[in-house]
Amino acid sequence: MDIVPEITRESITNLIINDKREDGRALDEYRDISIETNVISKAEGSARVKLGGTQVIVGIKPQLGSPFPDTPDLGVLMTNCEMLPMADPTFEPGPPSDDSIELARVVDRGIRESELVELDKLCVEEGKHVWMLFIDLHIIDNCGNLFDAAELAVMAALKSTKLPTASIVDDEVVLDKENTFDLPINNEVAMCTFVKIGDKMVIDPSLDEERVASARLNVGVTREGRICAMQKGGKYPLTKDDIFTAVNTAISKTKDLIEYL
Amino acid sequence: MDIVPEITRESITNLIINDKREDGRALDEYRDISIETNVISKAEGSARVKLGGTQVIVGIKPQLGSPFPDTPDLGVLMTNCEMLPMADPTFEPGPPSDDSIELARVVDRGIRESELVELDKLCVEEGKHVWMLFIDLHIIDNCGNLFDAAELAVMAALKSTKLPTASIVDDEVVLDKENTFDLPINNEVAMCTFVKIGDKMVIDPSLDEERVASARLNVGVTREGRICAMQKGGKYPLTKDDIFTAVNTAISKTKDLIEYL
Amino acid sequence: MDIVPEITRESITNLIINDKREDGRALDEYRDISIETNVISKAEGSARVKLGGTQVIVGIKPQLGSPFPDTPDLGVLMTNCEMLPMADPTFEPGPPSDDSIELARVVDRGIRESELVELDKLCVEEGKHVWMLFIDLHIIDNCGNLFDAAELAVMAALKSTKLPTASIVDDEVVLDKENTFDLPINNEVAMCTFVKIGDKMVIDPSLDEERVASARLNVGVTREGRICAMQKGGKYPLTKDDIFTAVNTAISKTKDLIEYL
Amino acid sequence: MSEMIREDGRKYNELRPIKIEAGVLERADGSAYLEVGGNKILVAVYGPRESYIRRLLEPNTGVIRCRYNMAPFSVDDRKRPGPDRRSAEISKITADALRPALMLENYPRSMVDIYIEVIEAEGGTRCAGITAAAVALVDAGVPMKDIVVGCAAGKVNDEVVLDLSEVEDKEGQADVPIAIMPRTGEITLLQSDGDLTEEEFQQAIDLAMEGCMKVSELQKEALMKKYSTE
Amino acid sequence: MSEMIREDGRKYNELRPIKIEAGVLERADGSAYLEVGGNKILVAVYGPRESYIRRLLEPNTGVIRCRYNMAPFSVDDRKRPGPDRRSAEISKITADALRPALMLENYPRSMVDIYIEVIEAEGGTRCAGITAAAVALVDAGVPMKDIVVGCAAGKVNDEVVLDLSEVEDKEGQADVPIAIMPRTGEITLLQSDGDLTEEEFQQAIDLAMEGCMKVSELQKEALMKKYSTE
Amino acid sequence: MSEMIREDGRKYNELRPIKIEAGVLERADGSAYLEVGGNKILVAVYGPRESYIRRLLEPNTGVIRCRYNMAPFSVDDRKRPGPDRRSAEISKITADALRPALMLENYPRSMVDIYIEVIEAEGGTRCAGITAAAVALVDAGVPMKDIVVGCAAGKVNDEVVLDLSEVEDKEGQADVPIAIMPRTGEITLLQSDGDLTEEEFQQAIDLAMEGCMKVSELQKEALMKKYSTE
Repeated sequence: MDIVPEITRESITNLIINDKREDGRALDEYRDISIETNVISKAEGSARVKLGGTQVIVGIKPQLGSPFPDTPDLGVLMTNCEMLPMADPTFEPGPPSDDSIELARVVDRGIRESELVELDKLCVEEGKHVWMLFIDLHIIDNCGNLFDAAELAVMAALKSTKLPTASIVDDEVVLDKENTFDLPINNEVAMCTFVKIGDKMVIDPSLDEERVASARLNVGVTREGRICAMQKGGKYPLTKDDIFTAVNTAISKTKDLIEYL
Repeated sequence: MDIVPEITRESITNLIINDKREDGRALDEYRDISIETNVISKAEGSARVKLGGTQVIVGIKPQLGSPFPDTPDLGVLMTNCEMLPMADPTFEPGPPSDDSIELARVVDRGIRESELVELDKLCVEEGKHVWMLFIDLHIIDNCGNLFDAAELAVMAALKSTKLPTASIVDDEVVLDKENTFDLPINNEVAMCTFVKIGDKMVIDPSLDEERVASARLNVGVTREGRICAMQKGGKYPLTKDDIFTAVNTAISKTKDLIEYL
Repeated sequence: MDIVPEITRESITNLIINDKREDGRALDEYRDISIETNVISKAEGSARVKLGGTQVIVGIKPQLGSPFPDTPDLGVLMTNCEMLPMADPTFEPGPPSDDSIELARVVDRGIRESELVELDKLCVEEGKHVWMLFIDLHIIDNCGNLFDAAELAVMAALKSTKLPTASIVDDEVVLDKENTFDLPINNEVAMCTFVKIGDKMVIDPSLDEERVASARLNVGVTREGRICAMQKGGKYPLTKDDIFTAVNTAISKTKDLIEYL
Repeated sequence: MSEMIREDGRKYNELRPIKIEAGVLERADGSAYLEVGGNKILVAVYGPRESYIRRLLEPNTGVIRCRYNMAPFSVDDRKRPGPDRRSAEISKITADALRPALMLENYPRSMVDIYIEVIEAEGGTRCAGITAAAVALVDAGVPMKDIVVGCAAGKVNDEVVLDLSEVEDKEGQADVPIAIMPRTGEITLLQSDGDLTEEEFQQAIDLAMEGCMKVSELQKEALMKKYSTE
Repeated sequence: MSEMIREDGRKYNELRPIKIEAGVLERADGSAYLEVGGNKILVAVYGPRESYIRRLLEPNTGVIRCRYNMAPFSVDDRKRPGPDRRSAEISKITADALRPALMLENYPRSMVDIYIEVIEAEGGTRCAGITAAAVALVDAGVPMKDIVVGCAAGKVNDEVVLDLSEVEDKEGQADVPIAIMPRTGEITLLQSDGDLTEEEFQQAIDLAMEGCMKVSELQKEALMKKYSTE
Repeated sequence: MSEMIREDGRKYNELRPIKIEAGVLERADGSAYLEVGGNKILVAVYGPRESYIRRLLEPNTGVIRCRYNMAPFSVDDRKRPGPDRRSAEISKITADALRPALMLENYPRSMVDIYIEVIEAEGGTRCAGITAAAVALVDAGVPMKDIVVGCAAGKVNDEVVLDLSEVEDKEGQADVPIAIMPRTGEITLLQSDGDLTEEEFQQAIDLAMEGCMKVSELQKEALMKKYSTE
C-alpha cells in the first residue's frame, strides 16, 4: 500500500487551490522533456524519454508472423509494458500488474486508433507473412505521469524504426538486413494526462500529485487535434466540465508535445 | 474451509435416519428440474439446467483441429469446468480447483465411456482435420449436486448442437455455416449422485446434505441401463451394500432423468 | 529454512580441522557408489545412481523436432531436473526452484561443453528434423552432493541410450523401432564437488557438511583431464589457492569416477 | 443530429432492447441478470465479508474487488478460459466506476466481491456489466449513495449515435463508454477509442449521459419489481 | 467365470507379479517401492509434521496431502513435468482412499505428506500407488487402524478379469479400480470407466476385493521383512 | 602470452571500453549505469527495507535478493519478458557474488533488493551486472567491507584472453567469469564453460583477476565523481 502522509496531501492541495505547485510549475505546465532515439543498437527502433525524473525506454523488435485471419493483409502491433521493480519501491517483480496492463493498453490505443502506422505496408505476403512489431515499454524510473512519457517514447521509437526488406523467393521469405526501410508512419499522436486535485485539473502530475489526486484523465490527441484515446482512472468521479476543460487543454498541449518528436 | 454447525449436522442426520429431509423430499427423490436449450446464440450448442437452486450453463464450441495420432479418423471432445466464484462464497477465482477438475472429468467420463457422440462422423479428413468439440461447463449457482446438473446440461447441450458442413476444396477445409448438421448422437446418459448420511444413501443431495455426508457416489448410466461411469468421493468409506443398492437405484432413477432431455 | 544446530556445526568443523569426517572418510574420499543402467524399460536410456544415501534416477527420451535456426544440422539436448519433494523435507512441490535450475544447468554444462554427444549424428534431415534428447533428472533421495550423483547418472544414462533408426520416405520421417543404434558418444565427463569447511576443501560432502560449509565448488572434468565446467556456490568466498587445489584434486578424482561408468 | 436510420433500424439516440432482473441466484448475497441487444450478463455480489487476502484490506473502510469474465462460449471463436489483458483492464475500470457510489466506511477490513460473467457478448459488455453490477449491489444490500449506470455513445458513418451494437462497434469510427452516478451526473467511467473531433466528443458524452438516464429508469424498475414481489 | 487365458498368459483372477519393499529411502520418514507388471512406483511419507501452509491445517486433527506424479520418462511419449488434470484427480481420490485408515486426532495442526512417484507406468498405477503408500505410511509410523490396499478388476472380451495390464486397459471395455480397508472390507476408493451391466459390475467388485486381499498379504510380508531384518 | 591482436583490435589483456556512472535514477535508493563494449546495464538498489515476504527474512541479519533481467529488446531476437532458467541462475550466483561484501548484521529482518536490467547485451552481462550492482550498493549507502567487481577471461583461438566480446564468446573455446573482493583477492563468483587445461585455467583466473583490479579503479572513479559533484 502506498500511503500518503496527511501533511503532504494538505500542502499539495492548498498549493493547487491557489494555482501553485510544489515545483513552481503552472497547473498546465509540463516538466522538462528530453527524448533520445536509437539508444539500443540491437533494436530496430528505440527511444529513451525523460519527463522530469520519470524515465522510460522503449525498444521495437520486428518479427515475421502470420496475420490475423480477418486482416490477412495487415501487419500487427503488440504493445507490452514492464513496470520494472527498479522504477518504484512499490512495484513488484512478476507478471504485469493491472496498472501495467492498463498503461500498455491506453498507450497502445493512442497509437492504434490514430492509425499512424501504415499496417498495410507491413504485409509481406497476403494471408501468410506480415511483420509483427513488438513494442516493449520498459519503465525504469517512476516520478509520476508514466502515460505521457510512455506515449512519447513509443512514438519516438516508432519514428526511428527501420525494418529489413523482405521478399518472397521460392515460397520462402528472404530478409535483406542491409537494405532497410523506414517504418511507414503517417500521423503523430501525444497523450496529455490530468489529475484532479481539489476542483482543479492539473497537467503532467508529479508522483505526489498522483497520490493525492481524486481522479485521472488521459487524453490522446493526433497531430490534427483529433481525439483518438481517452481513459478515466482513479477512485473518485469527474464532472462533465472537468472533462470538457481537460480535453480542450489537451488539444493545445499535445501540439507542443508533438514538437519534441 | 466450509464448516457446518453441529446443530445443522444433527438435524439433517436425525431427519434422514427417519427417512425424511429438510425440504420434504423422499430419500430417492430429485428436486425440481428444468432444462432449456439454445440459450446462447453464439454457441453451436448450449443448455441451462436448474436442479433446485443449483444452476449450470453449458456451451459447446467446435473448432477444426488435428486428430490424435492414434485415432486419426476420430473427432475430439474436451470438457472444461469453471466453478465460478459467483456460484458459491467458498469458490475462488483462478485456475480450476481440484474439485472443479474432478467434476469435469467425471462428467466427461459419462459422455466418453457411453460413446454417445459418434466421433467417427466428426472426421473431416483422416489424419488431418477433425472437429474438436469444446464442452465448457459454467457453474453459476451451487446449491448442491453439481454432478447430476452438469451431466444433464452437457447431454442437453450436445443434443442441441449443430455443426457447419465442412468439405475439402483444393486441400483446404471450407466451411458452410448455412448448411449445418446435427451433432450425431446415438445414446443418452444421465448421472445419479448419492451421499451417505448415517447409514442411508440419499439421492440428489442439497448443499447442507453434501456438507454433513460421510461419502459421495456418482453413478453414470446409459439409456439402456448400463453403467458407464462411477466415482466415489468423500472422507469416509462405503460398504459394498451401499454401493450395490445405489447402483440399483441409479439404474431406475436415470431413466426418469433421461426423460427430461 | 534449513537451520543447522550449532553443535552439529562445531562437531563437523572440529573433525575436519583434524582431517576427519563423521563417517570416517578421508577429506578426499567418496562415499560408496553404485550405478545401474536400463532401469526404465520405457525410456530409451536410463540409470539409477546411489552415492551413499543420495539417489538419483535419470531417464532419456528422444523426440523428433526442428533444429535451432543457427545449427540446422545438429541435434538438441534438453536437461531438466526435478528435485522431488520426496527427496528432502525442505523440497517443495511446484515449478523448479532456483537450486534445481542451477543443478540442471551445471550438470548440463558438463555434458554440453565436453561435446561428448555427437550432435551432428542426431540430424535426420538438415534444417528440418533432428533428434531432441530430453534428459530428465529425478532426484529421489538427498543425502548430499547431488551434483556428482546427477552427472554420473546422466553420463551413464546417455551411454545406455539407444535410438530408433530414422529415415526420410516421401518427405516424411519414418522410424524403425526394431533397428536401434547406440547414441554416439565420444568422450566421458564426471563432476567432482567440494565444500569449504574451516579452511579445508572437502570432497563429496554429506548433507550436514553441505549445511555447515561456507562455499561450494563444482569441477567438471573430461576423460582426458580437461576442465569443461566449473561453478562456485555458497554464501562465502573462496581463495585462489582453494580453487587451484580443488581443481588439481578433481582432475585425479574424476578419473576414478569415470571408471564406474 | 440526423434522421438516419441505423443498420438494425434504430434511431441515432435509441437504445437496444434491455431486460434487467434482480435477484436471480440463490447463493450470492445479491445478483442481477441483464440482456441488452445480444448481450447476456450475469452478476453476483458477495459481501461486505471477511477476506483472507489481507494485503487488499484497509483499516478504515471496506474495499471492493471486481472480476469481469467472459465465458468461453460467449463469442464466435471460443475464448480460452481465464483472465486476459482486456478483462484485467475492464475489471479495474469497472471497480473504479462503481466505487464512488459505495459507502463502506462502516465496514473496515471487509471486502465486497463483484463477479461479472459475460454469458454472451454482442458489443457494449463493459457498460452492461456496470449497470447489472449496480443492481446486484442493491440486491445485496450494500450501502450506496447512488445506483451507477453505464451506457456508450459512438460514431458510425460520421454520425454520433447511442449504444453501438457489435457490428457498429467493429465498423464504426469511435466508441465512448461512460458510467455516471445519475443523481449528480458525475462521471465514474470514461473511455474513448477512435477518431473524434472535440465537438463530436462533446456530443457523444451528452448522448451517452441521456442513454444512462434511460437505463437508470430500467434499473429502478427491475429493483421495484423484485421488492414488490417479495 | 471362464477358463479363458489372457494375452499375457494369466487366468481371469490372476494378479501380475508383484514386488513390494518397505523403507527404501533415507531422508523420508517412511517409504516403499512397488513393482507390479511393468509398473514401478516409489512412495515417500513425511510427517505428521508442521506446515507453513496454514489454510490446509485443522485445529482438531492432522490432515494429509497427497501428490501423485508421473516421471517424464515413465511413459512411451515423454510426459511434460508437473501436474496435469489426470494427476490432480488421482491425487485427490488417493488422499480420499487413504484417509479413512489414518488416526490423526492426536496430531492437530499437523500434516502428513504422501508423495507417489510413478517411475514407470504400465496400467493400474493408481491402485499400485495406494498400495505402496499404505506401506510407506506404516514405515513412517503414522498411526493407522488398517493398511489400505488397492486393486482393479475390469472387462476384456466380455469377461470380467482381475488387474488389467496396460494393453488390456486400452483394448478392454471397462476398468474398475477400488481400494479397501481389508479388516472391514469397507471401500475407500471406487471408480468405474467403460461399459458394464449391473451384474458385471457386481462381479468386478467381488473380484477386485479378492485381489485386494491377496495384495494385502504381500504388503504385510514386505513390512515383516523390513522389521525382521532391522 | 602472445602478441596476437584480437578481432576487435584489442590485446590479449585489454578490456573493452568501460563507462560507469553512479546515481542515475531518482526513485531508487542507489543506482548505477554501466557500459562495457556493447553492453548497457542499469542497476537499482532498494533497502535495507522491510519486506512482506516473511519467509525470506532472517532474525539475525539483513538478507539480499537479486533479480537479473534482460529487456526484450536487448538481444537480436526479441526475448520474451519474464524470468527464464538462465536469468534464474545468474540472479542466484550474482546474489552469492555480492553477499560476502555486505555487512547487514545490524539490519535484522530487512531486505536489500538489487535489480539488474540488461538494456542491451553484447557478451559478459553477468560480470557487468555485478560490477554495476556493487556501485549501486555504495550509492544506496548499504554498509560493505569491499566493492565487489567482476570480469571474465576466456580462451579464443587457443589463447587465454581477457573480457570476451559477444563474438569471441560464441566462437571461443571457453569463458571464465569471476568476481572478487579486491581488497583481499577472495573470489565470490566463479564459473567456467568450455575446454581448458589446468594450466590454461590458472592463466585465465590470473588474467581475470588483473582485469577485476582495473575495473575496480573505474568503479571508484565513478563513485568519486558522484560524490565530488554532490
